[in-house]
This record gives sequence, structure tokens and C-alpha cells, in this order.
Amino acid sequence: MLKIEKLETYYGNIQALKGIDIEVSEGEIVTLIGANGAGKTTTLMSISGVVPPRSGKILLNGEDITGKAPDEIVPMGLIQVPEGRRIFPDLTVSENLDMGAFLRKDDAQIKRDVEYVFELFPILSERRNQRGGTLSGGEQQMLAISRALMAKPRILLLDEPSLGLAPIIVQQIFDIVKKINEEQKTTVFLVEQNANLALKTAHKGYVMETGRITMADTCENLLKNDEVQKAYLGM
Amino acid sequence: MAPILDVKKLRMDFGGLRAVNDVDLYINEGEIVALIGPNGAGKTTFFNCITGVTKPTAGDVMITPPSSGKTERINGLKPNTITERGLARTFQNIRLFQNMTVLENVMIGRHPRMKAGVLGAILRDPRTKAEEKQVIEDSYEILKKLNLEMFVNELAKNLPYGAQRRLEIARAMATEPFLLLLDEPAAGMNPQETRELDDTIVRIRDTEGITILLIEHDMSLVMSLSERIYVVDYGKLIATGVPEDIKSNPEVIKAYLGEEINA
Amino acid sequence: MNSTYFIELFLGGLTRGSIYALIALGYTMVYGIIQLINFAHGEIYMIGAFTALIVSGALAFTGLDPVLIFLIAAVVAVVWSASYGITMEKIAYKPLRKAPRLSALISAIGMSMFLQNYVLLAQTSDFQPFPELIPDLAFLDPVSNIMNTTQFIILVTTAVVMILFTLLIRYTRIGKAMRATAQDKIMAQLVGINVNRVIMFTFLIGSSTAAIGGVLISSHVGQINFYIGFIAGIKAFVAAVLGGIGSIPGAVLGSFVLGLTESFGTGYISSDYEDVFAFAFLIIILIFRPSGLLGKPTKKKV
Amino acid sequence: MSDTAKNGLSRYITAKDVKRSAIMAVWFMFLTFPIMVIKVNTVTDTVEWRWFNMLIIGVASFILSHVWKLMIDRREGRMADAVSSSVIVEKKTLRDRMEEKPMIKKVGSLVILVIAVLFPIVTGMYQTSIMITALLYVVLALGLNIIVGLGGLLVLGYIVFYGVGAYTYALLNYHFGLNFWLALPLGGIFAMIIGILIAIPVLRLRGDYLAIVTLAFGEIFRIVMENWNGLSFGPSGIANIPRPTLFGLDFSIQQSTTLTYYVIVIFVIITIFIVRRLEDSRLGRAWVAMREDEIAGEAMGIDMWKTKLAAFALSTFWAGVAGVIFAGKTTFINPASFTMWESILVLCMVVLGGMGSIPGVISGALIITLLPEYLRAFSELRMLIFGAVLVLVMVFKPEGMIPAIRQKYEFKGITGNKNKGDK
Amino acid sequence: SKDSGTIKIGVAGAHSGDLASYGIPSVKAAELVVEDWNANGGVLGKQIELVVEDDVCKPEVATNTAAKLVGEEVVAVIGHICSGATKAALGIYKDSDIICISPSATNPPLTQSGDYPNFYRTIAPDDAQARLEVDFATQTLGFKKLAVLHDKGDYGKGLAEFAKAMIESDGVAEIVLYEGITVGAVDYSAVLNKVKNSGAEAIIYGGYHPEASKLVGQMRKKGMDTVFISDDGVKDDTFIKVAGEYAEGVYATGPMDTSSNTLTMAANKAHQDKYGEDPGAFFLNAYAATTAILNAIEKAGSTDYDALTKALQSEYVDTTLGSISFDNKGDAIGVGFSVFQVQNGVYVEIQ
Ligand SMILES: Nc1ncnc2c1ncn2[C@@H]1O[C@H](COP(=O)(O)OP(=O)(O)OP(=O)(O)O)[C@@H](O)[C@H]1O
Ligand SMILES: Nc1ncnc2c1ncn2[C@@H]1O[C@H](COP(=O)(O)OP(=O)(O)OP(=O)(O)O)[C@@H](O)[C@H]1O
Ligand SMILES: [Mg+2]
Ligand SMILES: [Mg+2]
Repeated sequence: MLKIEKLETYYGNIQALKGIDIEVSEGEIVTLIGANGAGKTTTLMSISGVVPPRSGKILLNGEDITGKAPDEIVPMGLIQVPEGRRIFPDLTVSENLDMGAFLRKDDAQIKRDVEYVFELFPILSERRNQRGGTLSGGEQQMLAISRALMAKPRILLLDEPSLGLAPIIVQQIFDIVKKINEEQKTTVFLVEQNANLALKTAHKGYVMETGRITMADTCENLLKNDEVQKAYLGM
Repeated sequence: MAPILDVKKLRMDFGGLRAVNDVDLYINEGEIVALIGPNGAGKTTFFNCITGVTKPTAGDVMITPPSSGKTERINGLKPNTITERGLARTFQNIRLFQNMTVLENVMIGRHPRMKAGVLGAILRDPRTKAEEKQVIEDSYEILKKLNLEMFVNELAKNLPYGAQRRLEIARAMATEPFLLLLDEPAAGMNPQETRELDDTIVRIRDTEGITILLIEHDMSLVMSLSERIYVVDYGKLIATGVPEDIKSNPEVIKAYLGEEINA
Repeated sequence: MNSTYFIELFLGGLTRGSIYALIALGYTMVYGIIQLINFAHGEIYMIGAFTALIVSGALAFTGLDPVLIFLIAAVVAVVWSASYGITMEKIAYKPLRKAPRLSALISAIGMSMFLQNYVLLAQTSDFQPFPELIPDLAFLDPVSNIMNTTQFIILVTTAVVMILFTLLIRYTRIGKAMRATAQDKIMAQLVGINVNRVIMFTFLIGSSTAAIGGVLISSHVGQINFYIGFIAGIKAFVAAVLGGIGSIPGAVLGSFVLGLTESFGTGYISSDYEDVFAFAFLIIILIFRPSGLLGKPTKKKV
Repeated sequence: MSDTAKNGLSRYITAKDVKRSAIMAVWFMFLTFPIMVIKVNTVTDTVEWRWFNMLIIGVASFILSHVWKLMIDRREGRMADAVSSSVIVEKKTLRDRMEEKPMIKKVGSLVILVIAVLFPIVTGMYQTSIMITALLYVVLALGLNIIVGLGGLLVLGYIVFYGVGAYTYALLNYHFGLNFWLALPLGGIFAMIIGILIAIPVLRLRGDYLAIVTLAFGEIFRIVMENWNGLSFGPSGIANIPRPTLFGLDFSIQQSTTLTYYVIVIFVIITIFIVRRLEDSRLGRAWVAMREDEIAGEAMGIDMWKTKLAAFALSTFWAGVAGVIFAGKTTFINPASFTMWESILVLCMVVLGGMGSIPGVISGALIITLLPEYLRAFSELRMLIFGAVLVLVMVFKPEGMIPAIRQKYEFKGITGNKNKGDK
Repeated sequence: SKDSGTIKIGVAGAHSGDLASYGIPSVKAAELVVEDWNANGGVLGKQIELVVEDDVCKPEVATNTAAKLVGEEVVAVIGHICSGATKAALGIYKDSDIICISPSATNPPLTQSGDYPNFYRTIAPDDAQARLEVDFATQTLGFKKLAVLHDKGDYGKGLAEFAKAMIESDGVAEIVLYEGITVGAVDYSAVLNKVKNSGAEAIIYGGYHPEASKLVGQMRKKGMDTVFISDDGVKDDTFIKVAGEYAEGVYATGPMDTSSNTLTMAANKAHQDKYGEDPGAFFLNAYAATTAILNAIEKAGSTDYDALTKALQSEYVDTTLGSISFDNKGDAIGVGFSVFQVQNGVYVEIQ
């Protein structure tokens, strides 16, 4: 479904991605783990078109989307929960959710979906009329994920969704990811620091170091891998 | 001796929302204490009240700096005054001076402990010169303590995330606090880095004698570090105690942990 | 001093306020979306007025009904002002999206000077009489000494435009997109919004209102030159800030408050210090409400 | 993208470009149609159609749109080039070399100093007189740069403080016969006091709100000066302000102009010296912190209020001093010299040159004051060109002509000696 | 320079910017006079050369302009246009013994203070004009209640102050309102309400025509028929053009009508021939000033300062303003002001 070939991305004159190849098949959950500053966020931003790559190719459903603007890519069903949450600070929780459904026109269904995410995260329901900017860190994270769900993504990119969440919620987030993957056949590309959970949730995993993919395998294998265990699982 | 931080019936209202609800909390010198609780429980707000970023609606925040032993009420003071008194903090969303170097970030932390004024800056008298020289050396020492010396001349924004978190701690330490407040220091770190952070915090307490209060969602870190834990939910204190008790407290499990942890 | 005098001053202040409001609306919209004090906004207003003047002049010999000429002139003015607005955005502001904010401000100042002198050179530096095309409305006759037709039309237009804008921003898709773009351009893109198009649209409608303002105000004042945009622009900007820059009802409220302050200040104290009243009032308001009358507090959560 | 960049100007003009330019030409012909082509006289009801203008616009925009495209490509290309060159060859700018070899810097400064000293001797009174005006603006721009460039606060009413300085000298001289030399520090101090008084209530305002309030203060100052005849003699101003002389001697205009020139040169040097030292001090660092993140700065124990106030006080002082020199130079002042437009002009100098960069700000001030003076020939087009230049410089050099490279503290070795460089 | 082939005359004033329309006509006037003289062999056997410098009416620029003209070694300057700029420049000319004749700087102290012995002007000072306005309003028209308004500017406020002082000392009429209006304001309804409320029979306005036309227009639209009396800043055809029908009946003082004078007709015609339009403000004054200085050079037989001073103050010369000379303060003798009224779209001299 998503295919990345020899992707290279720069920030000014700093090269953040040094030719990476990634493949995500339809219906899969694929995770990307790696140390801080490895280039995970950059990879996601390149895919979404926010930071256009300098060379390489990105194919979505076989269509070349390299260099396209985000507003051309997003309507193809590719939605991202970005790093730092990027909640619209002056919009209320409800309005933020509404914004997630910007491209949708099925108002009735949108309403039902809002109720659905409120069920998933009751605290958001309690805070529905509060401005996004004043939410606590974790509440914002839940809102960011919910907002992405509102778009009914075909492929969902998640950048460290568990960051700043209470343990009980972390577990819940991964359950949700699994659920939408199974029930709605949403393809998921997951960037995580919590490698343990990520590898347990995903089907396939990539390991990234300083702008390069250093390992690619099924999650079972990666979990067993010595290097991975040492570097990312803290064992 | 009186606790170095003694918070009594602290309350913070935002409109109709009571984010902190009559919380009592104290810390003795040399302790490492954790404040945990579900998202939106009011932990960061609690920090903000103590450090003067927001003015609490009610309650008292008393400090007793070990150096002077004098107890003082600090609510309502400006953040910079509180920092001068000896409380320093880090932020949940990293707030480094992005376009300054690592060294400069720490030098800013030295600000309240320096004296040079406008005249000193212009005339550059020997005292100012000596002070400027000293501040660089001091800052470098602090960086070494947090294993940041290899980044010394990097711009803060170019640092990896984990290093940025450590730099926040270094910068806060530069203000020579007796109490350091850390808001989710391990967020965004991988397990390996978290373990290093664990060591660092213990080292800060042991060698610098800085008392520590931290907010954290990473239970492995919380359980291994802290001597006592406070748990808040909906702004209210729901439990306090040593890690062993908290781990198995059913209310905490229900509200926060989700399952019993065996870290 | 009697109550008629008070009412006269009040209505005078209201008209003046709605004049400011028509310009302030565009200011505030552009500011809201790209946080740029668009110094050249006043020039768009001036170009609107000039275009209308030229069109009505060129149509004068056709012997068309003056009202029709006025409407044609107004429409043409709107179309051209909007075109100037989006062209200006593309040339002078778009390349500066990522640059320091002050650079965009200086670019706007440069644009303002350029447009002023462009009109000065292409047309004239002299004041030009603006034709009186709007016939007097009969029902205003009894009160014509305190409110004439143009004043009335200006008031009504301001109210209508403000309501339309508020509805637009609050309830339409493009309004939603504008709000999102204003707050976080990257995230706006990530929910599928074409940020460039939204910004262009903002300039388009902001410039259109400025043009409407230009036509109406010039009809009211009866004369224009290349420099009218600068002074009106500054006042409108002050009004927008007074109301809370970025807020649409704020811009209108700020404009009325400013207009009334000036009117009463002049009427009951002295017109020597007319602008001092306006500016002093602004300062006092901002000291007590640092983000203007209806502005949102800018403090962010820590 | 990098291909186009590398070939730069020599790249082919493709059919696509031609089409684009043609569209541009049509668009601009449409856009400028009413204003460029039609000229009406509403009194005599005559209409003049100037179709030739349309032709000119068409041709000009066709050509200019090519140039524009190339320049934008180059601008983007520069970034790309910077990447490749950082790997392959280090391109060295004059500035790099200067940093490496302090000698170049020293010799350069010396040469500039010598030129500055000889200037009035070599050139005539006219040149000296213009140069004084230019240097007055240099001091103003350097002063404003303290608030705007270093402190990160936007101030749109800076000229007030210039006015306070000028009026201080004019009035104290008129009423008490105070001489120029005493007025010099007094003007600065008065401006500083007014600056602090203005700053106290408004410093908690953020960003553009602060800007507009200072603009308001600027206008209030001017209007009060226009109206309060008892204080300021209103719009007719104060004439016959004495030019500076030395030791009570009678100076010819030529001599006192030269003297004024040296006074202002000395002040430029002092300002540069002080601004440099401030930048590189505890206070200077606090300013950077304030610019970067006020909340974090406060958490680090910086009193933001004091820090802002210091920026205001230091900045306004220079404006006051410059004001005194201005009054001594023109011998006549009235409120019309202190309009908002002047404030904006000084701001343009700061940003155009490069905020926070001393050489940038100086060249900004010199260019903005001297260019129009020497471009008298184009008097009609002058302001049009000036406006266009502002836009173009900002679009193609958004950081200003000589962007600031902040002096960074660098740690070199354990001895902790500070070495400032711009790596 | 003084010894070389030409005699240089400076022309200084606002030639660009918003006040350019007051300065450009004087350049054209000087050019026309000089062309004329040069065609007839120049003066003292030398050709005359003009050095034109722009001061945009700003004092600080005027000092630079003056320095430049001094450097060019001009013997005299026609200008400057604005009083403030003139004051700033005069000191420099004085120091270099250069004579300065302004066609338009009306500020009284320029001549009356005695500070500027090298200054002359071919226009009556503001106080003379104010005198005329006040007499006209109180005696000719017999008004008892007057509103005095001004534009807060150098010229307008100066005039208004004189008018105010004169009305007060005359004691014939009462000032019911004295205010400065704001230049460029979008409307003047508040101040006009105030005028109405004050019961003023007439407004004496000191300022320029753009504000005047706005004031008059709004006043008439409000149905107020208060008489409007103003100054030579308003006695400009642009005023009538812009104010249109509302201009009818407005009074303005201005230099006496000399349009039937043959010299004046010739000058106006020369302008028409060369530029295809009627001359602008202060054209005739500048024409007269140029004529006067050239005449003085010729009469003095040299460009020496003292000789020129003597010639200017003793010799009468026929100019576009009539036959004029200068008194020892520098004001022109023989230049007078009249009151004009807009009648059927043109200014008609009525007194
Ligand atoms: N806007 C930027 N400008 C310059 N360099 C950047 C920028 N954003 C990221 N980088 C650099 O690019 C590299 C990759 O960063 P990226 O954010 O993609 O890493 P990451 O794997 O997401 O790390 P983390 O786990 O900290 O989120 C880093 O070295 C970082 O410093
Ligand atoms: N300025 C504010 N206005 C209104 N509500 C606020 C404001 N600041 C915080 N809140 C609310 O107060 C509650 C406590 O927030 P706080 O940031 O203290 O939570 P927290 O315990 O730090 O949570 P997390 O672990 O997610 O960071 C949240 O529900 C938040 O929405
Ligand atoms: Mg990341
Ligand atoms: Mg928190």
C-alpha cells in the first residue's frame, strides 16, 4: 500500500534521511523504532508531504506521491498523528475533532464518530468545550489520536502515540490501534519509543539509526533479536 | 527539621474546573518523591502553582531552604523570584532556548546567581570578567555531570530529544536549586535512555544534595527511583506512600495503572 | 449642551466607526491568518476608491443611471482590489512565510509605499473629487442634518459585512479552514487543507471589503488622493487592535469605540486632541485588557 | 530542484516558462488596466486612454516574471548549493576570513576609521552635512536595534525619544541658554526617563500589542507638541538653536558642521562599542532568552520586567542623544520632524540591514538615508523604487542584507576561555 | 562659480513628496524667467544657471540642500517653499552671504524677527493676511460670532493664531470656537457639529485646500450655511475643482489679482505654451522673485552681497505681481492681498 524507495530528506543542509526503503502492505501494522534523532519523525513528515524529500520515491497505492503537497496526499486517506500533537490551541475539543473530519461530508456519521471517540476517551467528553491549548499533555495526546480517527484514515501514521500517557491509557491506545486495524482494516504505520509494546502490537518492524534503516523483519524476530533487546527494549 | 517544601490545601480553579483540589504534600531534604496520576489529574498544574507560573486559588506553599532554615510562604511570588529562592523546574513540553547553544542554555541558568549589571557589562571591570569566566567553567561542569559535554557548542534545537531533556535538567540545576521539579523527564525516551536517566537523577541527589520531585508516567522509573509517591486523580490526592504500597493500591490501579505492575 | 448635540455626536461617531470597521475587518482577517500587520491594506482600500473613480468617470458620458454607474464601479473596484490583494500576497508575503515576522512587516511597508507611489505616478498627486452617485434616500430627509444617505449605507453595509463574515468563519468549510490555518499551518495541511488557497482567499475577501469601504467612504467624503489609504489604514489598524486583533466582532467593536471616542472627545473637549483621545484610550484599554476588548488571552499553557 | 539551482542563470528558458510569463504579462495588464490606462477628469468629464502604458506593462512583466522566477530558483538553490558546497568545498565569505584572521578585521576597522576622520576634510560641507544625517540615523538604528534586534520587542514609536532629545536641547537652550554639550547627556537621560515611564505600564503587552501602543505614544507626543504652544511653540517650532561650538569660540557654519560630524562619529563608535559589550554580557544573554522563550526565561530566574526595561532604557538613551545632535545640526525643529513615518523608516533600517547585526544595521541606515539623497535625479520614482527595494530585499534576503550571526559562547578546552566565533 | 562663465541661482523647495505641488511651480517659474533672460544675453554678460534642489519641506533635509547650494556657489536662492525648511536653511545662507527670496514662506518672524537679514519674500506674511480676513469678516460682512479653525500645521495654525489675537484685541466680534482639526481624518462631522452648536456665523479657517474642501462639503451636506473664510492655501483652483458646487460662496484671501498685468499674462502664457496647462501655486510669486533677483544683480552690477542687498531694497522692479521693491526687513512692498469669492466656479476678486 505504501512503498518508500531510497528516500533522502534534508533540513537546510542537514541530511536527515539517507536513502531509506520501507514497505507497508494493506491491512498491516508496521512499526518503526529507533533512537532519538534517528529520523523517524522526518520519515513521517516526508510521507505526508510536509517536508518534501530531495530524492527517492514514495508510492501510495501504486501512485507516485513524491513532492505532492499534504493537501493532495491527505485526501487519499493518509492521515498522520504528528509529533508534538499539534492540537489547534484556540479550538475546543469538539472543534478539534470536527477539524479532523474536514474532508468528510457525511455529517450524520461524523456525529456518531464523535460519540464513538468520546466513548473511547471519556475524559475528552468531559472536556469537550475546553480550548485545546489548555488541555493537559495526555489529554492532548488522546485528542490528537481521536482527531486522526475522525478522518476515517485508510492508512494511519502515528508518531509516538504513547508519549506522556498514563499506563492505563497507553495500553488502551494500543488496543485501539489493533481494533481499528482489525475492524476497519486500517493500515497503520507506527513510530514508537515504547518498542516493547510496539513490537507486540505490530506485524512488521523497521529499526532506524541516524537516517538509515538498519533492520527490517517481522516483529517476532525483532523481539528476539539481541541487538534490539539491548538497545530498544532495555533488557 | 521542617520539610523543605510543605504544600497545604493547595487549590487551583480554572473557571468551573478544579484542577488541583486541596492537595497536601511535603518533601524532606534529600528525598526523591514522585507525583503520579492519570492524564489531566492536575500534576502539571500543581507544578505551575508551586513555581509561580500560575497563581493558586487557595492554599499555602511553604519552603524552608536548607541553607537558611527559614520558612517562607511563596505563593504569589513571580517565577523568577521563586527560582532565586531555590526551586527549579523542567517543562513537560521541552522549553529550551532553541537557538542558543547548549552551553549558553546552561549559562542562562546561572543568571540568578550572577551579579553583573548594565555598568558591569559596559565597563567590563575585573569582577565582571572573572564572573563571566567563572560562569563558563561552572556551566561546563554542570554539562559534564549530565553527560552533555560532547554537545557543548551545539544549538539546543539540533540535539536529540533525550539530550534535550537532559539539557533541561542541566539548565535547571544551574540555578543552584535545593529542590528540583521534573515534569515527565523520561517522556519520549527509549528504555535504554530512561535507565541512564534513572542513574543521573540518583546521582544528582546523592552528589549535589538536591531534593527531587518528579512527575512521570514511566512506572519503571517511578518505582525504582522514588522513596515516596503521591497519587492524584481529578485534582485530589487519592493515595500516598512507598512504591510497594502504591503498586498494589486498588484505587491507584483502577484509576491509573490499569494492571498491577511488577517492575 | 443639549441632547440633540449628543445624538449628533453619537451618530457621527458611529459613522466614523463603521468607516474604520470596513477597513479594519480586512486587517484583522489577514492578521488572524498569517499574523501579519498588512500595512498595505490601506492601499488596497485606496486602489478600490481610485478604480471606482476611474470607472465612474469613464462611464459618465454613457448617460447611464448614476445608481447603475455606482454599482458597476463598486463591482469593478471589488474585483480589482481583490486582484491586487492576491497579487500582493503572492509577491510580497508568500515567499516570506517562513521568514522572521518582521521581514514580512517590512515587506508590507514597502508594498504600501510602492502602491501609493504607483497610483501617484499613474494618476495624480492632487485630490480628486469623487462623484456623488448615490441619490438621497427619501426616508432619511427628516434627519439629513445628522445622518445622510452615505452614512446610512455605510452603517448598514458594515453590519451586513460583519454578520456575513462571522457566519462565514463560524459555519462554512472555508471558515473552518481559515481558523485551522490561523492556528497551525502544518496541522491544517495534515487534515487536508490547502493552506495556500485559504490564505489567498483571506486576502481576496479582505481586499474586497476594503474596496467596498473605499467606494463608500469616498462617496461620503467626496474626495480622494493616493494618500488616503495610509491614514485610514493606521486608524483601522488601531481599531482592530483595540478590539482584539484577529477577532472579527472585535474589529467592528473596536472601530465603533474608536469612532465614538473621537467624536465625543472632539465634541465635548477639543478636536485639537482628537487623535490623542483615540490613542490614549487604546493605551488605557490595552493596559487593562492586554489582548484588546474581544481578543483572546495570548498566554499559552505551560 | 538542485539541477535548476546549479545551472542558475545559464539555464534554458523553456516553453513552459514562456507560457508562464505570458500569463503573468496578461495578468498584470489586466491588473493595472484601470489605473495605468484610464485617466479621468471628473470635472471636465474627459477620459484619457493611455494604451501605450498597457503595452509597457505587458512587456515589462513578461521580462520581469522571468527574472523573478530565476531569482526565486536561485534563492532556493542557494540552500541546495550550501549543502553540496559544505561537503565539497568550503566557500569562504569575507566574514569567514575576517573571523579567522583578526588582522583583516583590525585593518578594516582602521581603514574605515581613517576614512571617517578624513571625510569632512576631503569632501565639502554638503557631503559632511548629509553624512551627519546618515550617521544620526545610524545611531537611531543601532539604538532601536537594542529593543527590536536584541530584545525582540517590536516598537513603532521610537522617534518619540529622538524628539524628546531634540526638544530637550531646544527648550533648555531657549529658556536657560543651556549649551550643546550639557544638553547632550541631558537629552539622553530625559529620553531614557520618558522611555521608562512609557514602558512601565505597557511592558506586559505582547508582540504587536506593544508595537501599536508605542505607535500610539509616538503620535500622542507629536500631537501634544503641535498643540501645546506654551511648551513647544507648536507647529511653528523653535528656530535659531545654536550649533555646537568649542570653548565658546565663534564657529563658522563650515566649522561647526565639521564639529557636529566628529561628535556624531564619536557617538557612533561609542554606541557600537556599548552595544557589542551589552550583547556579550549577562544582560545580553537574558535578552536572547527573552526573545526565545519568556516563560522558560522566568523559570531560569530572569526578571523579564527588569530585562525589558533595561532594553528600553538603553535603547531610548541613544535616541535622545541623537535628537540633541539633530537639533544642533538643523537649528530648527518642529513636530513635523517626528512623525510615525520616521519611526517606520528607522525600523526599516534595522530589519533591512539585518536585525541584531551591527554591520547590518549600520549599512541599513546608510543605504536608506544616502540612497535617496544621491538618487535625487529620480525624484519622481524615488519612493516607488524605495518601496520596491524594501519588498525585494526582504523577499530575497529575509534575514536582512547582513544577517546577524549571534556571537556564541564557545567552550574551548578546560581552561574555559571564551572564544567567540560563528561556526 | 562667481568668476566662471555663469551666474548660479539656486531653486529650493519641495519638489517631491506630498507637498510637491507647492514647490514644482516655482521651479518652472524660475526656469521660464531664466530662459527668457538667457535668450536676451543673460545678466552682467553671463549666462544664468539654475541649481534645483529638493528639500521635501523638511527642515533636516533643507539644511543639506542649503549646504549643497552653498557648495555650488550660488549667489542667491529662490525658495524655500515651507517656512520651517526656510528657517533651517537660512542660517547656512547667512553665513555664506547668500540672498534667499521665498515665493511662499509666509511665517511672520522670518522678516520681523531681524534674525535673517538675507531673507526676502514676494508674498505677504501671515499676519497681513490674517488682518485682511478678520477685517473682512468683522467689518465688511459684519459678523459678531466667529469660529476659528486651523489644521494644526505650521502655516494654518500660525494664521489662525494671528486671526484669533486680532479678533480679541479688536473686540468687535467674539470667538465662539477655536480648534485645530486633524489633517487626513475621514470626516469632520464632530467638529462641524460643534461649530453649529457654537452659533458661529462664519468660520475663519487656516490651512490648505484638501481639508477645506472636506469641511465645506460636509458642512453644506449637513445643511449648514455658515460662511467659510480662508486663506491663500485655499485660494487654489484645485479647491473649486474638488469641492465642486459646495465651493460656491467661499471666501479666500490671496495675492491681488494681477492677471490683467501684461507681464503676468506673458508668464502664464509661457507656462501654457511650455507645459500645456495653467501654472500652479506660487508660480507668479516665484516668477516675481526670480525677476527681482536678476534685476537686482543687473542694477547692482555685481553679485556682491551688500550691493545686492542695496539694490533689492532700493530699486523697484516690474514683476508679475506688479511693481515691487523690498523693505529693510525683506517684505515686498507693493505685494498685497485681496479677498476672493468663489462665484460660478471661479475665484473672483471682491476687495
Ligand atoms: N526542523 C528541523 N531543522 C533542522 N534539523 C532537524 C529538524 N527537525 C529534525 N532535525 C534533525 O533531523 C534529525 C532527525 O530528526 P527526527 O525528528 O526525524 O528524529 P526522530 O527519530 O523522530 O527522533 P525523536 O525520537 O527524538 O522524535 C535529527 O538529527 C534532528 O536534529
Ligand atoms: N488554563 C487552563 N484552563 C482550563 N483548564 C485547564 C487549564 N490548564 C489546565 N487545565 C485542565 O486542568 C486539568 C489538569 O491539567 P494538568 O496539565 O495539570 O494535568 P496533568 O496531571 O499534568 O496531566 P498529564 O499527565 O496529561 O500531563 C486538565 O484537565 C486540564 O484540561
Ligand atoms: Mg520524532
Ligand atoms: Mg502534565
